[in-house]
Amino acid sequence: MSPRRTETGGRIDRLRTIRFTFDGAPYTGHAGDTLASALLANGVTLFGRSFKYHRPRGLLAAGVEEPNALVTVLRGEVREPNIAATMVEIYDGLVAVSQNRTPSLAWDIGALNQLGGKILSAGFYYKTFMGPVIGPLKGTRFWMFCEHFIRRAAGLGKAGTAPDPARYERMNAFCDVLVVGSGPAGLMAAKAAADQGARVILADLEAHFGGSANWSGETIDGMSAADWAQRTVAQLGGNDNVRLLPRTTVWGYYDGNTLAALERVTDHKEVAAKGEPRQRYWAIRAGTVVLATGSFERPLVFPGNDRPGVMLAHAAERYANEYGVLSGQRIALFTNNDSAYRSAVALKKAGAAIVAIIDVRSDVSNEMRRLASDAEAELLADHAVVATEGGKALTGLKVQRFDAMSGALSGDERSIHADSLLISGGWSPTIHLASQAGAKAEWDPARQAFLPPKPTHRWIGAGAFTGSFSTAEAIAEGRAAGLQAAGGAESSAPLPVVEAAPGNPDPAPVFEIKAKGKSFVDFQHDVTAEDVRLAHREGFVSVEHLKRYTTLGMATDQGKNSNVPGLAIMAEALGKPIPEVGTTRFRPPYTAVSIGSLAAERFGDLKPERLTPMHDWHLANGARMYSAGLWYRPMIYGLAGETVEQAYVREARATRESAGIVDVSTLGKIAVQGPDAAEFLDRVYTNMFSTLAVGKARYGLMLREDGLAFDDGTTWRLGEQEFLMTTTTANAGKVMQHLEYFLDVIWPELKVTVTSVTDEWAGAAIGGPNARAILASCVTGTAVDNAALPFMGIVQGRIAGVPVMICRLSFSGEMAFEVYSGAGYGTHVWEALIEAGKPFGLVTYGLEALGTMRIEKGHVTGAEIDGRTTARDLHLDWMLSKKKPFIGSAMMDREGLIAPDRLELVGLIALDNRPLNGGGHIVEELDEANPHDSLGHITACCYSPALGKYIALALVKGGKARHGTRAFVSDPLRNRFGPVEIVSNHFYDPDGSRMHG
Amino acid sequence: MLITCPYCGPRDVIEFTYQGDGNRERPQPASQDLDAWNAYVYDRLNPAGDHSEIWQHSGGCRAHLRVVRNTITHEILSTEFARGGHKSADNRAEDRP
Amino acid sequence: MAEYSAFSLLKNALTGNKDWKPAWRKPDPKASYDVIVIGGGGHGLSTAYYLAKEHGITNVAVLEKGWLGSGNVGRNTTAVRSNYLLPQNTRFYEHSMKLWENLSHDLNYNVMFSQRGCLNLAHTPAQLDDYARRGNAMRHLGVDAELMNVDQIKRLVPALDVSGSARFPVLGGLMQPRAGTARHDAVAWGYARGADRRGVDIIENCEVTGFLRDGGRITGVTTTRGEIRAKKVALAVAGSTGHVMQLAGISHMPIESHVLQAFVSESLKPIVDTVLTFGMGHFYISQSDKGGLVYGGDLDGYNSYAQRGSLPIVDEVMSEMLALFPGLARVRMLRSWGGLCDMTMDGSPIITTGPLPGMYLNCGWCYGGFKATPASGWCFAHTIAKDEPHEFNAPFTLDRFYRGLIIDDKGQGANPRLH
Amino acid sequence: MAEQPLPERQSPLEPEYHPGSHGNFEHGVDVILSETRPGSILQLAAWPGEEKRLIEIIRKVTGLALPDGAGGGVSSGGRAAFGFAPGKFTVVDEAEGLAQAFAGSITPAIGTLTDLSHGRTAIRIAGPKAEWVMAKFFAIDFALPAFPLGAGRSTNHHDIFAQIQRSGADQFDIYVFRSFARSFWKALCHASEEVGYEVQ
Repeated sequence: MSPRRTETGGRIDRLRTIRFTFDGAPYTGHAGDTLASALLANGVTLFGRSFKYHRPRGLLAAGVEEPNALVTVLRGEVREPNIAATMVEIYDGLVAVSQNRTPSLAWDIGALNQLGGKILSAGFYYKTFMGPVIGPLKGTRFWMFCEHFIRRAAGLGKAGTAPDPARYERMNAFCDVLVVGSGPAGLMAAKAAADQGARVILADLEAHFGGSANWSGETIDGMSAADWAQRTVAQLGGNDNVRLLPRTTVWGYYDGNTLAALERVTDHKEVAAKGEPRQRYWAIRAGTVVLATGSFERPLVFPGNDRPGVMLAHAAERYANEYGVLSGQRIALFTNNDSAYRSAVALKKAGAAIVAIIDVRSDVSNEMRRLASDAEAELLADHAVVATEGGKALTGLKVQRFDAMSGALSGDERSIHADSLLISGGWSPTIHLASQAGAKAEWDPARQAFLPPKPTHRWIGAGAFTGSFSTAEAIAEGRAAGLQAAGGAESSAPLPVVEAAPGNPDPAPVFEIKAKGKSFVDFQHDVTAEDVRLAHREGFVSVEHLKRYTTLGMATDQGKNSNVPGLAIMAEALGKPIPEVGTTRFRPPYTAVSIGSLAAERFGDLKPERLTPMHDWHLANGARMYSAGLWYRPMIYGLAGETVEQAYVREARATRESAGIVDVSTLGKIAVQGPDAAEFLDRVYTNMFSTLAVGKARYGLMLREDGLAFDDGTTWRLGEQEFLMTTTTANAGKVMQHLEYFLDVIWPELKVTVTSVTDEWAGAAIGGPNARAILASCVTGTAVDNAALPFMGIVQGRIAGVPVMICRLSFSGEMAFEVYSGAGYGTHVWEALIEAGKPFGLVTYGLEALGTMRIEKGHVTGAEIDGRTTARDLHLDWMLSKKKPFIGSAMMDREGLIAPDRLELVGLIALDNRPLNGGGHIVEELDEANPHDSLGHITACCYSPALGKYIALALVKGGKARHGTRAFVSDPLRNRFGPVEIVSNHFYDPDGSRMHG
Repeated sequence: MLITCPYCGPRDVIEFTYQGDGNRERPQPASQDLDAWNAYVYDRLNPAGDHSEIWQHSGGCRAHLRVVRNTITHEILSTEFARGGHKSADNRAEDRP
Repeated sequence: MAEYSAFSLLKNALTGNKDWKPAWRKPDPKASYDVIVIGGGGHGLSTAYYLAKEHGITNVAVLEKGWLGSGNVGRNTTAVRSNYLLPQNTRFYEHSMKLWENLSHDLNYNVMFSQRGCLNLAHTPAQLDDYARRGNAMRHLGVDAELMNVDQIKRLVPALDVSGSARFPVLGGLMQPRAGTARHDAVAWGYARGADRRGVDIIENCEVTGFLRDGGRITGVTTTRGEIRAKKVALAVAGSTGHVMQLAGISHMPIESHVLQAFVSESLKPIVDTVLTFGMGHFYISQSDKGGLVYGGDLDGYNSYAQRGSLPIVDEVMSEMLALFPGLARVRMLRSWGGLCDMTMDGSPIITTGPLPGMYLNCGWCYGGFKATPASGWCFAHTIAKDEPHEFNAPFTLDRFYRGLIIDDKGQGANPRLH
Repeated sequence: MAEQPLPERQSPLEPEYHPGSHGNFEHGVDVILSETRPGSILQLAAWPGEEKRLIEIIRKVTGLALPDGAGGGVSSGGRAAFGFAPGKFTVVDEAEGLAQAFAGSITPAIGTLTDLSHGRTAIRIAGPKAEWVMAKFFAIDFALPAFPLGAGRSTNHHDIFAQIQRSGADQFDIYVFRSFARSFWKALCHASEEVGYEVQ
């Protein structure tokens, strides 16, 4: 048995021994211990180093607000830095290490920073490190030189790079009542609401429900408060309408009463079960929230208050009553309020000697005096602690007479020998969630605390959260809140009876003892009372300026310990009351939340894969896939030893020489149906569709409202009132929303439905001189000759028994057909076409060859319709109907959109016969050293097998006027410079004789 | 934020696409009044307070809604189908799931 | 007021830091000024600073409704870059970059501008071409840009997943080496101190409640601290532009106010030594000198004045973060906040005279306002002093929408949430 | 050339469809996953004011009487129908050819019919933990009072749009776009590992 462990008491399981290591040293604890309680039981006093001065630090708290004892938990190579030891439940094999120290926690070279003393005051870095104005270190160089070292010295734990093998999950939950916090108030609220039949979720960030009942030592309904809590939880657990979420931190209060919570599902386990997530992220939509989040005890600010061995009073009480661990053998307490007396009695009962209670107040009540004598403690009223002694562990303290009104110290210092100093500076309600929900906290001068604001969302407060610090009040408010939240009537039934130590909830307004030495306000960030006063001197007096200038409250505890003392010191310096300094509004998260949990199921699976019906065939037949948005499309079907260029040149050449086939299933397809479908298309497209005959297709162009080009594609008239619109792959969703918007908002009188049928149809485009012959050999039920299937005609037939729709249209510039079949038959039809093409040497081709052939034809795609180009820029003005208005027609002729210096589509031929690059720029005069005066840029490029040249499409100022002139490609990023000829974008078969056949 | 779709009920904001200021008026298609077109395409009412907006329930029934929402508190005062009728209850007091 | 230096730090340390003076005065407003700048954020303060420094106009008041720097200058992810596609933007932001490079000396205030580079990751060949187009455009305007291959990227950011097995593998990236980060609050404080030292009155807790007019001309403002007259009234109120313009009787603007969230992790030892952006989403990240990862993503996507974000965007940003850094799943997000973005219809800003006589307008910063701070103030000061724009801000007019002279770097059209 | 018979439709889930028990099933299987492969999936839309007539036609053709109200639905005997948007309904039949059965009755005066039999993939999740697993994906309330038997919902999981019908007290049919179906299926299996699942 370790020296600090009590013989009995607490909820740890003394029969189960857990083995773990801290900084490589083996330790044991018991089931139910946290890393903090287990190490404390082993006599460990040094837990961490502070951020700036690397001062040795011990445990301050027992819960989530712990600022000092931060550790990194290791699971193999995977690191979890900056975890408070107070929140780590130990398990067999736990490996934890300390942080921010070199070489060890006991001997840390960073502690040399303390020698910097007053130079390293708040905000010192804004005043120096600027370096010389001239010379080699001018500009930002000197700062960056210094910064290099500053960065390495700063930072707490080290993150890992090994991918986390754990899984994270998200859960969506709905309930009538969400109760946050499971102390007496929360338990009563949950019980009352559940009894009304409401759907209740009860969440608590601790492993065990009960809150203060677990350690208060009070009696409720004749049993220990801890037993009462357990019994109540058991009753709740038996209800179908209650979901209990222990180890669950409700960290965010968002609009619409949506709350975010993090459940630590397996962090306390040695191994997770199969499929079990490490953490579960709950998005809870709650009818009403009961906030029963309790309160935090505040530290007092005095010289040496950061020495290991100085601890919050309730934390020591908790370690003793909940974990059976004493914070010391000889304990002194320093307080400005009554609650520390209860702690003293509890610790005495647990076996410690209470050497003194130092109280800043003169008017200590008789009840408290009685408690002090119960604890056999010397009571030093009108006194304050002015120094602590010891190295990395406390050995004693010094007290002096103190006047709480003036703050003046007087008389001689007196030394007290103690190994534990417990402090209590009053209590601050945990109002974070209420503040996140939008309203400003209100200062209560009696409680010396910010109390929750009036609700702006549907929440009800209960217990210490509201400033009602006694358990009896918590129980009454909890039940009332639960009933109200569930819509029940107030109850007159008797409440559970509480037996508790007496105490006045109002502390003396004393936050700081001004004496010689560093007094810490923000422990982790080493912000001292002097730093706060320096901020005041320099004018950083508003609470936000104070925070930002000194970094007060910016540490991992987010000011839970330091906010109010910091504000109080600033208020004193300003000579203003605290509320006039203000309070910062709390924002999510309440406590830090793992990024993995927020990514949840998207961790390792950011986006779904969108696959065409023939996807598996492509993979099985050597396709290299290209990710296009969410889709995967074949890029090339490479043969062994082929480069990408060799593959696409072979595919494109074979298509132009005989035939090729490509999967076009990804094209957006929208069914446009209804009596007004043709009228609608006339409004949407720049050209006419009402004149299109049934059984024919037409190429269409859409503009945005602002008159710029939006999307293009062919639309097929399948019936008088039925069209099949195709869009580019990339814009399918945007076009769909565009159409829906106009139908729903602008023209609701039109009887048209639009439905995404992209996934209904598998599409294969087959083109080339032999394409028709191949089709003729496998299509039944229709002829495919020029008479039956003219250019832009549509026929229905069958291939290999499957009904197909065939439209004769061409993107490649060859005689070509798009063959559509039901997606479930896509591979079947595709394979039949491949089989039919074998005698003709049909090749499959991918996006690269598709792109090559479209560049040769001068067709535009998303690289040219890039949201900044007009129809004129792309030489598509022939498609702008003058007979009707259409979307964009009114705006398309504005001054800037018809200016002569706009970028226009042209073709380029590399005169040096070397490859061009997408994104290369075009200049009139080459200046490799100082490129300038860009005329435009290359949008797409390839080697053209048809021309035997490297060609490109480009957007160039002057456009057509430059046809036949020489310019240069200027691509400094890839060091590619050389002469090009500017030509028409229609490189190949400009008359279209090949596709018209 | 939850928006109560008159068809689908209260849904998370993630299911909706914002389509902006609902006070804009599109000129007649054949109008050549560039000022009116400019106002429609580019100008927005952008109040700090209650705002009438168009949202599409794109991750649900895909209907467009006219939503009156406070841009300071994000409180939603009313939702209705943009094409008229089907007005949902004012959910200021009662938009619980 | 004393110069800041290592020497002054030492000297003051010896006297217990008792002699430091306020970084800027807290004057009461005078009855009138030559120029009133509404908005005590980065842009308003830098405008006042450059009015005084470059144009000798020192009878200037900056009116701030809350505490100085409470807007976006204190709520951003601190990136500074000039890697734009369109020449109008590139020229302007490059001017800003040059001011940044000497800003600490200019202000005698360390704004900690650290040129650690900004790398845009590309995930498809088409995207790499897009970035090449942009990088080449920058190079043709004399701005630094280079393409990086996967090996170079791996060396620069070892924690990044460049394995190729990712859903969107990293194929390369566009690097601007001179880009970087700065300490955001210090920029506000440095400009405030600099302007104050030149005689500018910085008046906090002074909210403008209306405009004074003489005929059609703006002649001053009414505020929560009384009437203040001025020959020229300049607005630099970013996300509150719609609201303040409404006070001047202009209800419609080509602007929507949106929320952009940002996040900070707990402090970590250095792991990301550059500014990095994800090409298949909206994610960007850097690491502060204190060790916090500073990151963000897309707009929430609807009008808001609430500085309050929604949950789906939080999830989205974190998902994208882990797609790049699968090792950071156990790192924890410590703080989040929302900033108001004055999104324009083409994603580019407005710095102009007017639209009312006596008024000058600086707005439309979308989410690019922080890096623009020096040039925005510099150009706005020029525009106010000379009553005409400088060449750098000449394209950023209010009537460019009407005229079709839009500057749409993202090509998204009149849809603010997509810029 | 002799007319060939129609081949069997290919499932988009094929390479990822592994019948048998998976995940944490040692303690029992808490959900059963399957692809139901209906022959017909139709979308029927009525013009405003024509909804009642369309509902009547659905009853005549399929025998399914749709209850009133948004998202109302019914499923029985291999057929199912539910509303998923104002005036819009999904109608499903295990047999092919339902579109032809409707063809004459949906006149232009009433509305439109769109055949999505190939375009949507139907996945069924059943079992005591069905609600639990569904809650991992969709931000809608799956509790029986909030989502009654037969009812339909339109919602999404990030990029994946889904229509969901409750076809049993602890059973849901999910209709997703075919191109996304495999990704969704993989995610569904992954999410079901925790409770133990069986693919049928």
